[in-house]
Amino acid sequence: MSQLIPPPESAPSRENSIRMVRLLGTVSLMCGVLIVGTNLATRDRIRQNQETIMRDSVAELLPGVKKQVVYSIAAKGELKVMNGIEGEGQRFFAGYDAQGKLAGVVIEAGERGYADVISALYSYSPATQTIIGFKVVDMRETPGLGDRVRSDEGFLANFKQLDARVENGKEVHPIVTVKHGAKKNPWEIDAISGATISSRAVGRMLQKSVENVTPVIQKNLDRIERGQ
Amino acid sequence: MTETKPSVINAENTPFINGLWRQNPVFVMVLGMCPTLAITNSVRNAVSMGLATTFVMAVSYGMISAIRNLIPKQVRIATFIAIIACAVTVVDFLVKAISIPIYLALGAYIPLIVSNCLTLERAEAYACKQPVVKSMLDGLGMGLGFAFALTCLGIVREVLGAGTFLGFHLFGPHFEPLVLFLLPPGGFIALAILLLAFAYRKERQLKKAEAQS
Amino acid sequence: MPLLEAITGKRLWRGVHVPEHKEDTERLPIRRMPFAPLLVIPLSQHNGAPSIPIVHEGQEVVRGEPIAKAAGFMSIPMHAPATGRVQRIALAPGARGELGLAIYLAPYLSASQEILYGAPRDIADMTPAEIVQAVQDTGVVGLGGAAFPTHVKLKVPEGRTIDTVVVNGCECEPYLTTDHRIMLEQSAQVLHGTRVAMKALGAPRAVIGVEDNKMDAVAALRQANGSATDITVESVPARYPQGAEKMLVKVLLNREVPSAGLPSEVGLAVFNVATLAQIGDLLPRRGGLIERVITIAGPGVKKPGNFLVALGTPLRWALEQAACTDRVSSVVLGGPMMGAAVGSLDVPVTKGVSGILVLEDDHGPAHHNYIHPCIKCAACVDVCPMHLNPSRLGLLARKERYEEMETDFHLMDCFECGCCSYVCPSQIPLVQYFRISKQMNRERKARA
Amino acid sequence: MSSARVAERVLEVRTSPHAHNAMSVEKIMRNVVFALLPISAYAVWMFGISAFFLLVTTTLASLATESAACRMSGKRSSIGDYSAVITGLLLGLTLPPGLPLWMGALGAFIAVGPGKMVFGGLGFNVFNPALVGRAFLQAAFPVAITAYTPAKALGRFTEFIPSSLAWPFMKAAPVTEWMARVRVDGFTGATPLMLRKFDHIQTDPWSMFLGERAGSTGETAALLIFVCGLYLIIRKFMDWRVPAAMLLSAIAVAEAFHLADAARYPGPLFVLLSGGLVLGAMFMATDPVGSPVTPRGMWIYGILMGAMTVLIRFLGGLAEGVMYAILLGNAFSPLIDNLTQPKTYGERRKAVAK
Repeated sequence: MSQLIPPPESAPSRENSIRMVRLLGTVSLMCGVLIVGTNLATRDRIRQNQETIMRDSVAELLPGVKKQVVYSIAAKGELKVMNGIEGEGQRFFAGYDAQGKLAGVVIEAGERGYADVISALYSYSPATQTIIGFKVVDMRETPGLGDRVRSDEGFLANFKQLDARVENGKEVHPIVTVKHGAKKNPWEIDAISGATISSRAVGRMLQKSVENVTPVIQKNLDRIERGQ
Repeated sequence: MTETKPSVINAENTPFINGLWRQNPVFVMVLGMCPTLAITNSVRNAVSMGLATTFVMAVSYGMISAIRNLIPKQVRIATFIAIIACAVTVVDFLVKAISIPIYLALGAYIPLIVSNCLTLERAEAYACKQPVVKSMLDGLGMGLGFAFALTCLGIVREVLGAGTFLGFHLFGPHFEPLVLFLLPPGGFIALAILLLAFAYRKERQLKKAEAQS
Repeated sequence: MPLLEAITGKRLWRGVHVPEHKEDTERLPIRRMPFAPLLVIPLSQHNGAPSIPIVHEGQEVVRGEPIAKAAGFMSIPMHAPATGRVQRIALAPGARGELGLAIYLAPYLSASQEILYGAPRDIADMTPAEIVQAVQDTGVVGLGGAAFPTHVKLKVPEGRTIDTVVVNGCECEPYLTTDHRIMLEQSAQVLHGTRVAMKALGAPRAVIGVEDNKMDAVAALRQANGSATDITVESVPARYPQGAEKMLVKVLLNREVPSAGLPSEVGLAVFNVATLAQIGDLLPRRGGLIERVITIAGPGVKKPGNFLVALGTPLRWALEQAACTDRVSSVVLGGPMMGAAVGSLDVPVTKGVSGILVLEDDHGPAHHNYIHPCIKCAACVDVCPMHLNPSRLGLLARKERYEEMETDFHLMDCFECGCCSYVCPSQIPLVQYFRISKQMNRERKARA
Repeated sequence: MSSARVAERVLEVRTSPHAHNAMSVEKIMRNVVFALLPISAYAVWMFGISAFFLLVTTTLASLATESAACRMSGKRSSIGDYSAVITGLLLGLTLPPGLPLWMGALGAFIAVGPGKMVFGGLGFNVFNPALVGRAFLQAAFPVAITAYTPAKALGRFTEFIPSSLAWPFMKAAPVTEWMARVRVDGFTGATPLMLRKFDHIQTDPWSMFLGERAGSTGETAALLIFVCGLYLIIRKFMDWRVPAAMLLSAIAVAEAFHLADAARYPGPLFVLLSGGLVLGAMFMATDPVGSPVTPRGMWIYGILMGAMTVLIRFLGGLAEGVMYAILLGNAFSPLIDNLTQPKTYGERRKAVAK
């Protein structure tokens, strides 16, 4: 008569819930500790890695450079010297030779290519107002076709002496990509045949970047020359 | 997998070999296709991805197995994910610390190890039922099997698609690479070729076994 | 309009142009064929319950005398096709190779073969119910090939009215010319039979549809009809399968018989001209159906023609009268599109046989032995008069997905006209697939 | 006498119908080959021995693949049905005349092997095999497949285009120097579509009409292709609805764009004559295997492909869109088929059926 109906097995009891919360809490805590620990252990190494990569690229674009200074342009066109390489805003690297003389500037730029954004570095000589080197950092262009903007020797030859003069915030001759084999002027980029879209993306990238960044550099040239 | 009974028992006893070959996660179980197809366009990427996954699996299965008796049934998936995600984050840091170019190449795919069905499947099917050492061995075996499969695919794709192996040119400067193999569709095609070879081999073994019995 | 129809694919109906081959026999008048030494009269010559014999072995019968009675409403009596002696009542092979009970009758060669008729009567005095009974007593079935008991169709289903009797004079099957000759030679009987049907069904009008390759038949019927307005004779385009009743009513009256339904659902009743000619002839004289007109033709026949043949005549005898070549490969009862090939010449001519087609080695699809896969050329879709998708049905049949064929692709609407098989460039035996599929579905339902 | 003879014979019992019209798969396919021959001949006249050997290579390679696949799967060899010849010829006609021959052979292998035989052979393939082969080549060798050479080059009957004779798996020799040497005035190596898209140069419609322009081996002579297709339609070997729908919809869409912005988008005549639109519409979209079987479905399929062609050409990154438009149409065709099942005779409305 006094038979008790047993509760259904799946009914969540209060005890059970507390157990779950406790377990999940412990697991999360454990994981959290692990993650933080790893982060602390690897943070310096990662930063160092990133910096090395960047500085190696700069050194590649400005051969013979012994000292590098990283600048960033804040929102109002104000120039700031940075300690590490991490920071906000448009970055560029000033490279100095053994005598401490400004050898050139390496500017970061990016533009949408065929598949994704092509990010690149190019070196710029403030003295002659020309682009003197170009290097793709990251991209997802079609292998064998668009990705030749990274390696095609004929294409990279465009950037040995590319006219990038700026007057009153406008380029004198906007940098433009022309059909393969049709380059006539120093401000033109000879496209890779069969990879027109990627080549044009590079042209647009440089044209925009030159208009945005080089006036700031020219304005603050004496400061940069002093490495401040 | 049309395994006969004895070999299943056998497989339970040798978790490491099992994952590496007999129940290879890619060629036999066809799991974890996202990284298999996305990350195998060069041998280097394939090996790195495989090793990262191996590490995640071995570590997280050890942890899961250690607390397997404490995990309530209702929240086991959440627990697995938390542990695996933790291991993945650790790998993310480690890869960055080891080499930035590899990190750039693997890109978004390292965080995706969490949602790789292979990782979760083995946690659910094996690690939450077996002791710690066996679970870690299983994770290691499965992970290496995965890495092996990825490497196979990576070799096929890099050699055909770029004419190189680990960056070395194999066929001289006049080789015309089949760029297709570096692109996503090439991944599918290469995988199909390898799966076909595996299936063909298995069928022949079965026929041989039938003929013997 | 034709352009629009071509674009939308919405012709009235589709079908195919098959070479007609009617020129050999269409001008030959109907001739009587001599009696065979032994007639075999199967007791199941119609759709429905087999007739019950009312004679015993050794009994002497007079031509026209009933020898079997109807087994219920869905059955008919049989009449002796000749004066003679019942030799035995035993199993005999039928056209499909099945065995069925049959009366073996040996005609007396010396007898006068006078037909035994009952007392004449006037149709005008009969009620519809009496007509239905009288038609059942004649033993007439659909002579176009379906062999459906005609009196059943003459009874109006409850709750429906029949406004028009449709008379089918199309005879779209190649080679066959029996209906053509009957319309020419027995125009009066056809019209008389039509009026009987109209009276039985209470229908105020009738339309006779004749294909436009038989304009002489149209003229003969119109002349016989005179100025009467209750019956009209209309020509329809010659195209296979124009003789299918669903296609005929669509073209004549633009009505569609509902799927799995009867023409009575849209106020129609459809009869073959030969059937009505027999009713018109037999009903006033209280006679029974003892003979019918068949065409014997085909490349394997040297003397083709239209013959009035006693029912029960074995094919061997009939073919002997028409003289065959020595390269005969197969013998088909009916026309080339829907007829059934027989495996034995001992099979007798029954009420549903409209012709005997004799094919030679290099005729027919015999030399197409290799079936290509379906290349989805859509030729079958373009010709299917029922607007089905034979291509898809064929693929499903190959995969044995019979149920899906019925539920999703209207398999049961197929009436096996053969257009799809006729046009298929891959030589896929689509109609045969559909027959098997239908049978599988019937068996599955029977099991359930 | 005669009936005795009949009786001696064993009668064949076959199912109805006992008649068949004269159409057969072999006959259809053979006539398609006939229709392709004048186009191939004109291509050889325009592009010389390179085109000839390209066509021969693709045809032989696809026949060899088909035969090998049949032998491997233990089936009766199906090379007798001419479908492999069509695939080979069509593939060759869609490739640039100077494509290395080994690439042509590889493309034919992909077309017939994975493109057709893997699915079960003729009738079971989802996509047009020739276009599968071409799509593979396009993805695998993006540079070689866009390297067009001018028509009517000097000495084209005695000299190969230098790129044709590359060693297997090796790069083709550059053709720039050769082109400068053999080019007849006014002929360029870029197709009219490429000229328009990348250099904004309009090609003279008359030279496109005659096929005197750069392009794939067999796509240049629009008029000739049209006439050959018409032969097949008139002899009823091919359904007229698909090409009609495809060409008309391409014309309509192009006209709409042209009206909206005449400076940017060329008119329908250019769209029709340039690229491989007519070849695709007449010979590839009409491949019955990949197209729907229902009458309404065929119109939808054709319209879809015509519109896609123009959209890819005008708005996409590629100069030519016919290939992808047709492959897309192939992919959609089962769906179109399912959605356009014909309304059967006497079909009851649901309410009546109850």
